[in-house]
Amino acid sequence: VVLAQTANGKTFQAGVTRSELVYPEDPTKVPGVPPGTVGTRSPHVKLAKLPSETSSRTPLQDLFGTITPSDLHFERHHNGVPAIDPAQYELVIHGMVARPMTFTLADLKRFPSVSRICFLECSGNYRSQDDGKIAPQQICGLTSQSEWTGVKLSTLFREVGVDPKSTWFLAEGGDSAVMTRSILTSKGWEDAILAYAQNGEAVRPEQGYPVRLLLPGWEGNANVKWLRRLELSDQPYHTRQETSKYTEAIGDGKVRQFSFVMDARSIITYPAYPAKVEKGWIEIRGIAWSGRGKIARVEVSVDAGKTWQPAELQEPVLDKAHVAFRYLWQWNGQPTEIMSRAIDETGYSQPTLKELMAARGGNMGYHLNPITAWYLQSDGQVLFKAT
Amino acid sequence: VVLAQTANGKTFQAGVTRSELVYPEDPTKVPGVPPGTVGTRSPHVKLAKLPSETSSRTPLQDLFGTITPSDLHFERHHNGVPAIDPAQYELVIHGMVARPMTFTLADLKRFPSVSRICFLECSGNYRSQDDGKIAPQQICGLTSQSEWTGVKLSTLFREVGVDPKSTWFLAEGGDSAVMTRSILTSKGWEDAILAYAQNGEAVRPEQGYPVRLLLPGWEGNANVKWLRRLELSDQPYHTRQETSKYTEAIGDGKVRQFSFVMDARSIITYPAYPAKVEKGWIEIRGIAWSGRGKIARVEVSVDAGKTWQPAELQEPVLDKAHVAFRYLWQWNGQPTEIMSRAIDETGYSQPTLKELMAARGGNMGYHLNPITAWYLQSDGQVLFKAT
Amino acid sequence: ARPDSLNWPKTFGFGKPAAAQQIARLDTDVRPDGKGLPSGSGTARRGKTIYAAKCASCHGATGVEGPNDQLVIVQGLTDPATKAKNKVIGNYWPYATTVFDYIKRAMPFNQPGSLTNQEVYSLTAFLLHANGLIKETDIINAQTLPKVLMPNRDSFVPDDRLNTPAVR
Amino acid sequence: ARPDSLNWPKTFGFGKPAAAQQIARLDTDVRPDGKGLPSGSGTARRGKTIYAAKCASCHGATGVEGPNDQLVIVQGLTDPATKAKNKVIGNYWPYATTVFDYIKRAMPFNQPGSLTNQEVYSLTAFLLHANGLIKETDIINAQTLPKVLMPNRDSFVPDDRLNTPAVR
Ligand code: HEC
Ligand code: HEC
Ligand SMILES: [Ca+2]
Ligand SMILES: [Ca+2]
Ligand SMILES: [Ca+2]
Ligand SMILES: [Ca+2]
Ligand SMILES: [Ca+2]
Ligand SMILES: [Ca+2]
Ligand SMILES: [Co+2]
Ligand SMILES: [Co+2]
Repeated sequence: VVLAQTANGKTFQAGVTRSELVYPEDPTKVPGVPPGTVGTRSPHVKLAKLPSETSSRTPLQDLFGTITPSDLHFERHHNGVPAIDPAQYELVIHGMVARPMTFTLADLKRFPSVSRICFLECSGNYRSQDDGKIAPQQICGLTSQSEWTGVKLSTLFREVGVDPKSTWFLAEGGDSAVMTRSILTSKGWEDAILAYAQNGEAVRPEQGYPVRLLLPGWEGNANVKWLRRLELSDQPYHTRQETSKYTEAIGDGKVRQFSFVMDARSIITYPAYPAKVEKGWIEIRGIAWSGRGKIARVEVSVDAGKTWQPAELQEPVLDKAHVAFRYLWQWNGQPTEIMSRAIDETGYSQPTLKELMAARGGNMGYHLNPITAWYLQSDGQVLFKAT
Repeated sequence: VVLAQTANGKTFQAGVTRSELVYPEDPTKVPGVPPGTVGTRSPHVKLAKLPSETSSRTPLQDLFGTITPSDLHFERHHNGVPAIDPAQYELVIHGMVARPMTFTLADLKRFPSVSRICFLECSGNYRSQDDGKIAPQQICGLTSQSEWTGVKLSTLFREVGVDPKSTWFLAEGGDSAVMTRSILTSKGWEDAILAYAQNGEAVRPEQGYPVRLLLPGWEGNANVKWLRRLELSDQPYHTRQETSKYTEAIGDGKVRQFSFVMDARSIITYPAYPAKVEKGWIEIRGIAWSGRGKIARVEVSVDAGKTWQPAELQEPVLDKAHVAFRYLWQWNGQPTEIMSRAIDETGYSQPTLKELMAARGGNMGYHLNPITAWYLQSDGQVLFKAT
Repeated sequence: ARPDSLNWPKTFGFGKPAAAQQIARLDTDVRPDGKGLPSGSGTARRGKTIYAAKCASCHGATGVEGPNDQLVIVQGLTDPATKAKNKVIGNYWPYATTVFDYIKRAMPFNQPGSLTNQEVYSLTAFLLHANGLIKETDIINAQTLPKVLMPNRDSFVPDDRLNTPAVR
Repeated sequence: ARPDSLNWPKTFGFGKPAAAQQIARLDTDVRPDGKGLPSGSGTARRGKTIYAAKCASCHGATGVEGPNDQLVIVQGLTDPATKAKNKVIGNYWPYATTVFDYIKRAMPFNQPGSLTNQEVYSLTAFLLHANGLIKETDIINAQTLPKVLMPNRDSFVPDDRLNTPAVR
C-alpha cells in the first residue's frame, strides 16, 4: 500500500501496489470495473515528484506533451503548504488605490475571466552531478505547465482605482512564511492573473489554493501563492526573498536584483538518464520555453555541438509556454553527445553553462538555463553532461 | 472518509471529509505540509463524475478553461474497465497489409510521436428533464478534453505497408466487450492517433490504458479503448455497435449509419443549474466545439433567442477542440432565457432541438447537439429549458 | 503528412512480424459476407435450451422481458411509443452475421467469451427464429448465416451530413 | 486590454470596501524608508537572550553554526569557496529594515508570527550588532533602523538582460 500525504496533512492510500493486483489471465473474459466517480492511474504507472525539504520536482522524463498533471506540478514553498478554508478566504487590495477593497473567492470568480496555458519555473532550477547519473527531474524539474484560469489583475486594478503613479506593488501570501515579493505595477496591468483554477479544476493546495498570483514568464517565487494581500506602492519593498534570495552575482562585485524574466531554455527529456537506448532510429524529444515570449525554434546537435539542425515544434506554439520539440535521428551506436538549444522570438539563444558563467563573472546562482548535453555510451546508457 | 474505486477494482480513501479537517485559526502561524510526492485536491473541492451503470459524466459546470482533469474525463464502456498489464500488452495489425506486425507498448513509444488537444464526445450525449433541474453534467457531460500524445496511425500504416485498396479497418479493444468498430482507412491516414498519453501522463485505465484509438472529431465509441487489434479490410464489418447502436432514425424509415463526425455544439456552463445568480453583471461562460473543424464563432442570446451577440473566444482556438467562450451581460433581474450557439468554420450552425428533430423526421437518438437554454427566474434560480 | 516524413526511413524496424497463430487467436470477427465464420453449426431447437440456461436471466424467458436489452420482436404493436422502443434483431439489425459476432465476443455479459462456436451458432439460430426470420429446423452455419435476409437492411443509409452546413 | 473592455462598466461592484482595521491587521510590511515600522524599540543586549532561547537551536549559538541559514558574517575568511558561501545579513543584505520585516513575518520557523514587536526590534539589533553593523548599546527603533547603512547596498543593480538578446 502506498501512503500519500495530502497538503492538509492527512495520509491516504494513494493506489494499489503491484503485488496486490490480481491480473486476470485474459481481461476479455471477466467483466471490468464499472463507471466511477473519480479516476485513478493504472497501478503500473508510477509517477512521483521528487521531494526535498523545500521543494519537489516534476518527473519531466516520465511525461509526454506539455501539460503537467496537477498532482505532479513542482512545489517550492518556504514553510509548507497551508490549509486554507475557502469560506474564510479574502484578498485585500490597498495602498495607492482610490478604493481599498476586499474580495472573497466567490467575488473573484464573478469578474470577467481569462485562461492561458503557460509554464511556471523556479529561477533556482539547475542542478548538475559529476557522475552524470541525474535525470531531467533533478536537473530542472522545477518547471511545470498548466492551463490557468482566473481574473486579470488589471480588471481588479480598474475596480479599486489604482493610482497611475503606482510603480510597484507588494504581493503577500497567507502561508506561514507570509511570503512577500515586490512586483512591477506595469506587469499587473499587462498580463498578471489572479488564478483560481488550474487544468480545469481549482488550483491545487501545493500551487496556492484558493488563489495565486500568476505572472506569465516570470520566476516562480514572484508568482505568490495563497495570495491574501496586494499593496500598491511607488517603490519596491526589498523583502528578504528579493534581496537575500533570488538575486545573483554577475561579476565585478555586482548583484542583479529584480531579475524576473525566465530566459529561453530547453531540455531533451528523451533519451535522457536513466534511459538506455538501442542503436537505430530514435526520436529525440524535449520541451523548450521562454519567459520572453514565444519559442522561435529549437535546434538539436547530435555531434556534441559541432553542428545543429532544426527540430520540429509541436503546434500550437504558445507565448511563454512549454512547447514540445522532436528530432528524428538514426544512431549508429558510436558514443556521442546530443543536446538542444532554444531560440525565442526576441532572438535570445540558450547558452552553454560556460557561456553563461563567462557572462556572469564566473558565478553560478539563480537564472541558470544552460544547454543540457546527454552523453550516449556505446552500451546505450545515457548520462548527463554539463556544458 | 470518501471511498473511491480504482479502475482495477480496489477501493481507497480518496480524500478527507470536511469534518475530519482541523483548520488552524490562522494558517500563517503554523508550519504547513512539507513538499510531497503526489499532490491532492483541497478537501473543499468536491469534484466527481456522475456514474450510471454504463457511463460516468464530467462535471462541466464545476470546471474552468478547457482541459478536463484526467480523473474526471467521462467514461463510457460496455462491460467495465479492464485491468491490463502493460508488460503483456500487444497491438496486432493485420489483414490488407504487406507485413502483419505486432507492437509492444515500448515499440509504439519509439515511433515518431505527436500531441494534440482535442475533445472526445459520446454521440449519445443529450439528456433533458421536464422540471429543468438538470446541470450541464447531466445534459451533456459525456464530453471531455485532453492533450493526447501518441503515434500517428499513418506512421504505423506505413510500417506495416497498408494496401492502397483498403477502405475500412476494424478496431478491436481488449476489454470484456471486445469492442469493435469499423473505421474508414482514410481517417487512419488523415489524423488518427494511437494515444498512449493523456494530459502529460499515461492514458488512464478508464480512457483506454495502455493504448486507445483517437479519431479527432469523431464520436467517442469509435475511439476504441484498450486497443489490441487493427484489421485492414475493403468493407465495413457492421458490428453490433455500428448497427444496433450508434445509428439514428432520420425520418422516412431511414436510419443513418457510420455517422462519425460530431456536429458543432456549445453549452453555457455558467450560469447553469444548480447555480443561483444575482442581478447585475454576469459573465456568461461556456464551451463550444465541433468535430468538423474549428469553432468560427459563438453567439449568445439573453432574450430567449430573439437577438444574438458574438461571444469572446479564448485563444488559442484549436481544431476539433473545446474552446472557452464568454459574454459579459448585465442582468436586470427580470426572468429571461439565455442560450448559446456554436458556428464552425464549415458554416454549420448549432440548431435548436426543434430544428434538429424536424430535420430528422421527428426522431431523437444519437448526435443530438441542440442549443441549450437556461431560464433565469426572478429569484435568480437557473433552470434548464429544452429548445 | 508531417513535413519531415519525406525524410523518414521506409520502416523504423520497431515491432515484430505477427505470428499466424497469434492472429488466428484474435481474429474472430465475422463480416456480413460470412468471412470469419468458423466451422460448426446450430439450430434454434438446441439454442433454446442454452438460451434458457445462460441468457434468460438477463433477457427474459422469451427474449422480450429483460431486464437487459430486448432481443425478440413483439409483433402487432399499436402504441407508437412502445413500437419505437421495439428495435431489435428482427426489425432493426441489418445483418444476421452480427448476431453471431456479438454473442461470441460479448455474451453472456457476466461470462464473456465463454461460449463454444456450436453454442453461438445455436443461440444465433434461436434468436433468428424467435424473431421470425428462419424456421425452427433451419441449420445455421458458415454457409447459411450470411444468407439470412434481414428485413431492415435497406433502411440503413450512409452519413449525408458533411457535404453541407445544413442541419441534417 | 481585452477587446471588450471598452464596454466594461466603471466598476462591477463585486467585493466590498476594506475596513481600516482589517488592513491594519495585515499591513505589517516594512519598507527601506522605514514606512511600516511599528512603535517600540530594542537593543542587541536584550536580543541576545531571546536569540539564545528561540533562534540558536536552528541558527547556531553565534549565528554561524546552523544547521539552518547562517545569520552572522565570519570575518577574515581566506578560502574563496567558504567566502562565497558567507553571504549573510552583514555582507549581503542591502537594507536593515528587511531583517525586521522578515523575522516578524516568518521566524522562528517553527512558530512563525509569535514574536512581539519589542522582541523583533531586539533580535534585529542583536543580528546587526553580531554582523558588526551597530554598537551593542545602540537602540533600534522606527527612526534608527532605516538609517543603518548596509555595506553591500551599492552592489545591487537592476536587471539589464531584456534590452538585448545577448546572454547576460
Ligand atoms: C448478466 C446479464 C446478461 C446475460 C446473462 C446475457 N446478457 Fe446479453 N446483454 C446484456 C447486456 C447488459 C447487454 C447490453 C450491452 C451493451 O449495450 O453494451 C446485452 C446485449 C445483448 C445483445 C445485443 C442486443 C442489441 O439489441 O443490441 C444480444 C444479442 C445479447 N445480449 C444476447 C445474449 C445471449 C445470447 C446471451 C446468453 C448466451 C446473453 N445475452 C446473456 C446482459 C446479459
Ligand atoms: C526551527 C528552525 C528555526 C528557528 C527556531 C529559527 N529559524 Fe530562522 N530560519 C530557519 C530556516 C529553515 C530559514 C530559511 C527559510 C527559507 O529560506 O525560506 C531561516 C531563515 C532565517 C533568516 C534569513 C536568513 C537569510 O540569509 O536569508 C533569518 C534572518 C532568521 N532565520 C532569523 C531567525 C531568528 C531571529 C530566529 C529566532 C527568533 C529564528 N530565525 C529561528 C529556521 C529557523
Ligand atoms: Ca509551485
Ligand atoms: Ca471515455
Ligand atoms: Ca477478420
Ligand atoms: Ca435494442
Ligand atoms: Ca504596507
Ligand atoms: Ca544565506
Ligand atoms: Co530572478
Ligand atoms: Co454516429
